[in-house]
Amino acid sequence: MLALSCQRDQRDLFEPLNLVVGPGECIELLGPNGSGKSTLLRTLAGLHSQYQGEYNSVAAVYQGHRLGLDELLTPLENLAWFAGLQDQHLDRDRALTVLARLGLLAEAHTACYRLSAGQQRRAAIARWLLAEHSLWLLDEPFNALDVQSQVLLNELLHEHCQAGGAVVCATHLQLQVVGKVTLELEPVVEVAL
Amino acid sequence: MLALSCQRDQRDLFEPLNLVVGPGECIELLGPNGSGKSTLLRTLAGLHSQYQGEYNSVAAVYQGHRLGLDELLTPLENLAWFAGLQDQHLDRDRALTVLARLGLLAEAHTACYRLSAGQQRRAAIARWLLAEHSLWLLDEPFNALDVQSQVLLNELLHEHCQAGGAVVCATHLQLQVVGKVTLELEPVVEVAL
Amino acid sequence: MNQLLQRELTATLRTRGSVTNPLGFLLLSLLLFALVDPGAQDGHNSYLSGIFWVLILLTNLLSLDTMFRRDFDSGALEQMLISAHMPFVAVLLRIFVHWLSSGLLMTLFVPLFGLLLGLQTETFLPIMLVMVVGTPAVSLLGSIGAALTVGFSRGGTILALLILPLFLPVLIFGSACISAAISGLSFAAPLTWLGLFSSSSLLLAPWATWAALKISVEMQ
Amino acid sequence: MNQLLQRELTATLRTRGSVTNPLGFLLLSLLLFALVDPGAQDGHNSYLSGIFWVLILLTNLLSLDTMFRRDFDSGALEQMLISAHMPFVAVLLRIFVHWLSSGLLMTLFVPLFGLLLGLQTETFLPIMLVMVVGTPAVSLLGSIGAALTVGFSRGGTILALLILPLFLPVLIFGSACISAAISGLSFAAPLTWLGLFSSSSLLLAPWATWAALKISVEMQ
Amino acid sequence: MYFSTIGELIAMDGHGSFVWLAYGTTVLVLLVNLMATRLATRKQESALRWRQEVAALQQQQTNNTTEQNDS
Amino acid sequence: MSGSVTASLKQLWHKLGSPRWFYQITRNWVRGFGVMAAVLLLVGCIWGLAFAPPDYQQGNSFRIMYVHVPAAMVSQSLYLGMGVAGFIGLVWRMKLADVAIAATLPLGISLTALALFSGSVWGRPTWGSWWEWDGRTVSTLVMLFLYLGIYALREAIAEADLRARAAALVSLVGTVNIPVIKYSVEWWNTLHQPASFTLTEKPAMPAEMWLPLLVMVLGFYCFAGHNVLSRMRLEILRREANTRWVAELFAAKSVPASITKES
Ligand code: HEM
Ligand SMILES: Nc1ncnc2c1ncn2[C@@H]1O[C@H](COP(=O)(O)OP(=O)(O)OP(=O)(O)O)[C@@H](O)[C@H]1O
Ligand SMILES: Nc1ncnc2c1ncn2[C@@H]1O[C@H](COP(=O)(O)OP(=O)(O)OP(=O)(O)O)[C@@H](O)[C@H]1O
Ligand SMILES: [Mg+2]
Ligand SMILES: [Mg+2]
Repeated sequence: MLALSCQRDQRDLFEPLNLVVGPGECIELLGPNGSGKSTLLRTLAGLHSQYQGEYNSVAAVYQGHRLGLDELLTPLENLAWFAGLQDQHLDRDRALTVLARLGLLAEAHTACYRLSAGQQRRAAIARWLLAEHSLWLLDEPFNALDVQSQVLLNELLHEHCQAGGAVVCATHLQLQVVGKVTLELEPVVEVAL
Repeated sequence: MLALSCQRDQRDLFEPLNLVVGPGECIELLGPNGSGKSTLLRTLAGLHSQYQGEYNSVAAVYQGHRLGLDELLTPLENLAWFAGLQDQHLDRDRALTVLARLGLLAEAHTACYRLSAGQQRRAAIARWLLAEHSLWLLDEPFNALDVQSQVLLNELLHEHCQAGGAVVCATHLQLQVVGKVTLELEPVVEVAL
Repeated sequence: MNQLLQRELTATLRTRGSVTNPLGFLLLSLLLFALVDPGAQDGHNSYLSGIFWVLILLTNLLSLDTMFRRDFDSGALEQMLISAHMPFVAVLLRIFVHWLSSGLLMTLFVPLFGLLLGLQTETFLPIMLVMVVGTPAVSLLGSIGAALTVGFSRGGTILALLILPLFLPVLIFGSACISAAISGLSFAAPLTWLGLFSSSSLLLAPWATWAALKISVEMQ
Repeated sequence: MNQLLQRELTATLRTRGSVTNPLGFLLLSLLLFALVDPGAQDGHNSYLSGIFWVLILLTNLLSLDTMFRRDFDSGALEQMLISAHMPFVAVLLRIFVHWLSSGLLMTLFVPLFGLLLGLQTETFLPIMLVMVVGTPAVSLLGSIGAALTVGFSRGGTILALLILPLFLPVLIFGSACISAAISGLSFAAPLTWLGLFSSSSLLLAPWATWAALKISVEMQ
Repeated sequence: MYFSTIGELIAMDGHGSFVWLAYGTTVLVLLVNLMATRLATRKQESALRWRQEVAALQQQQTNNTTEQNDS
Repeated sequence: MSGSVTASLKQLWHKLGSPRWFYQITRNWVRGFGVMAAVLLLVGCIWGLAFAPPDYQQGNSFRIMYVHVPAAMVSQSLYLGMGVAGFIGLVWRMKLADVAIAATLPLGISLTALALFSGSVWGRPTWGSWWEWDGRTVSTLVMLFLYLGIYALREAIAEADLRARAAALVSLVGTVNIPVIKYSVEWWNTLHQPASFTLTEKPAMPAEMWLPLLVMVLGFYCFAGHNVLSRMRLEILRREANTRWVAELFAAKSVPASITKES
């Protein structure tokens, strides 16, 4: 990623970044509201094309503010769909193991719109774990999670990095991940002409 | 509120509660995901009618997971609408003061869909401050707020209680409000027959 | 109340499609109908004017779907239900603005469509009168259906269709009026009925809509 | 691919309205048209059968709006754009399922509607043939419009109208076929054109839809 | 010329109003397009030129001040 | 050999993508088209209005043809051109393609409207009504909507890149409508005249009638070339206002004397 800076309405959001995300790295993306964290993540995921500079896009897990679950389907069905999108077959047993670890076993067959906010978030987390991408782009993944799940999520991030994966995570909490790198977005100071 | 317990699909969510919320009280509603916090708040706001027991409903501010802002309108226009709903006139100067305190002055005239997640949340907070209801029912109001705004929100809650208001706030963080009362929802243990 | 009206108007104008879509749809579907009728060139225009009123109703019906959708999705509907000081007024304003941007707008465009359809110029005014009297009923009754269906995006039903039958009186009296106007007869009687129907729905529909909205919001 | 198809089917079936609504709409609007044409009993049937094909197109068009809406709102569309292994297939499946629940379904109900309209029984099969060949083009081309408009809920435009013009060929060849079928003539030529049109849109439309989805997702 | 008098040319056997209306509109449409483009181009060009002049002026002023500072 | 050809083609392609190169190369084209349009239109109008013989059926109202047909033909060609630009824009992401679309829209809209208007004015004396529902009239109307739709679309999207992509896509997809307009007369066999010029057959009209038409058609094409190119150049100046080459092009020759004196 070279001197990347994202734009909204032809306006630079933050000072150009130089960033290399290597295996095992966990980058904590901080910055006040509106500093462009979400926009940066969307750009890295290939969902935003107004930017300057360069970056290498790789297949990645992206989790935005919106969860990406079809609310009419159950968590299990949603997972099957995501697997299908990537032309993979969902290993049902593995999916159930993952859901169990996230405490969603009882809800595996409940349509997502009937789940509470935190339960839906956890269903989305299951997707990352099953996707087998090494890069995770996460936008405030701790929202709506209860204390126990927050601990679990920190563990999961840690494990993912241990296993050679990489994480870029926008958050307002402090990640409890050993070896994390903190990156603060600096808003562009507009110079009046 | 007498022996109140909410239901979803004819299933009790938590052990019956007895609760009196007096002026100046700030109640922190804890409980794991899916324990029924949101459902309880919706019930108190009059948006959910599957419950057992009794409660006195009063006019209150309710802030659910969804913000209730029309995304096509600017924060200021949204505030004017809420005032109009309650047949009040929006005092523009006061509204701007409130927005300024929340750090949204620059965005007061930007349509809400162009605001970041945290900025939208803050626009919603402005609504509580202008509504002049003494009871606030808040569902995870800290989501998406940056660190600075979290501090500000704690202050605002404290001030509201000082001024004789009452707050019931579901959250997974710890409220930093002096004199708060913590209430843990206890899930009903289902007895297999 | 002024603020409420202003919000409705602003939001409607900002979704530009909400104003142009109905008109465009009406025009284009008229085009389609005009195209598929290749032979009969003499009866052509009377055929089209018969279709006209139905298409107006259908177009109106289609624009109903968006009436509460955005507010439902954003949670603004919850806020409205909780805090509206005068539910009746709040709902009525929404319906009124819908009518402005559908029924009234189409009425204003009658002369243009009339020219396209080759109707006689003298019939424009009667048709516009009928539309001004009849279309409020469509917006009013339709709002009930819109309110009931807005929560049904998941597990939806055919509730929108339940509303269509309610339009039958509007349809019948309206087309009676219009065909009388075209043949130059008096249409006072059906117009009175139409007016009665519209005004009674004005009194009743907002309440029903309010109740329907409550059901929808609880459903999620 | 199997999993994708299954998901589309499950979701479609769970929004029950998506299957019943088009049928109900078609039926009711046919009724409306039949009602407003009280006089001419002889020309009646040819009038209705002319309207039939237009209404089928309109109904199809209306159901298009929901094609990507829920996925857009939930963020599932973003996920699809990021991770789809075979974009063409992913989009095509969605279109296919839309066709199943609109075009094909209506085709199956042709005998019923035909009886209601009083068409001769011998024409049912030709009409069904025409619909099977023609309606895929509607779903295919329509998906482009649906994809472009899904991001426009705010600041909307008249994009749905942009798509209607594209249906002109379908409309023309289709109604040519149907009217030939009703008068007992051969309709091989327009049917071939219709087939050509459908199959070329089969090759091209999914790509355009994919591009349109990308634009829509970036727009927010 | 096909017509013998100007009067006939204008009347065109009674179809004059239609013909002249069509031609008039055509001329109008073409002219409007022409002029709209012309005017907008002029405006843009003078705006660009003005920008350059302002820039040059600013440049000169800073030069002046630095000269003054130097001396 | 072929390698060098493709190489130079590639170079040309690359150049084509450069607004600067385009701006410079088209300077003279604009003038050329302008002069030709002026001459052809003037000659054609006078010839068509005053010298061509009247139609044996329609009388003098047929003279409307000399504006109606060119307007209709050019408006279709412009649409086709937008479709091609859309294709180029989508596939090669060429910025100039969007410039072309933006520049074509206003003229395309006005000429389509002109074709419709002159058609209705012609219809009044010949068909006896201002408007008839026939294949060609309706498909022309639909083309007007397509044009307007793309225009509205461009107005509605704020972000330049997305606006370009959306407009390109719709332009491309919309070209489906062109054959419909073209062949509508044959498919429907209705009131409207079938094509008078085809590549394969000799026109049915006498030469005194179709020669002025040819002149007018060419004149309209030249006008379109002039107008679209000037609008493209204008659009380039707008978009590239902050670049160095534009700055140099409009460099202040000298700071106005009055101001220099004051400072
Ligand atoms: C609103 C009404 C009308 C519209 C929208 C319309 C549209 C068109 C269009 C699009 C063309 C272009 C054909 C091409 O590019 O090959 C055309 C050509 C032509 N139109 Fe019309 N027209 C209308 C009315 C009329 C009327 C009333 C007449 C005369 C009776 C007429 C006579 C012609 C003729 C002679 C041509 C040349 C055909 C050719 O050379 O291709 N049009 N018209
Ligand atoms: N759709 C949009 N159109 C225009 N501007 C936008 C849009 N979305 C966001 N912005 C602006 O871009 C800036 C960055 O927004 P972004 O969502 O990336 O912030 P963020 O760092 O994720 O903030 P938060 O912590 O609140 O989620 C904000 O100033 C916002 O106003
Ligand atoms: N629409 C619904 N229909 C049926 N059951 C529901 C519905 N919404 C929620 N539930 C169930 O009700 C229970 C309580 O949900 P609620 O949203 O109140 O939990 P919560 O305490 O707010 O959780 P969170 O911390 O995740 O927001 C959950 O078990 C959930 O599965
Ligand atoms: Mg964000
Ligand atoms: Mg909750």
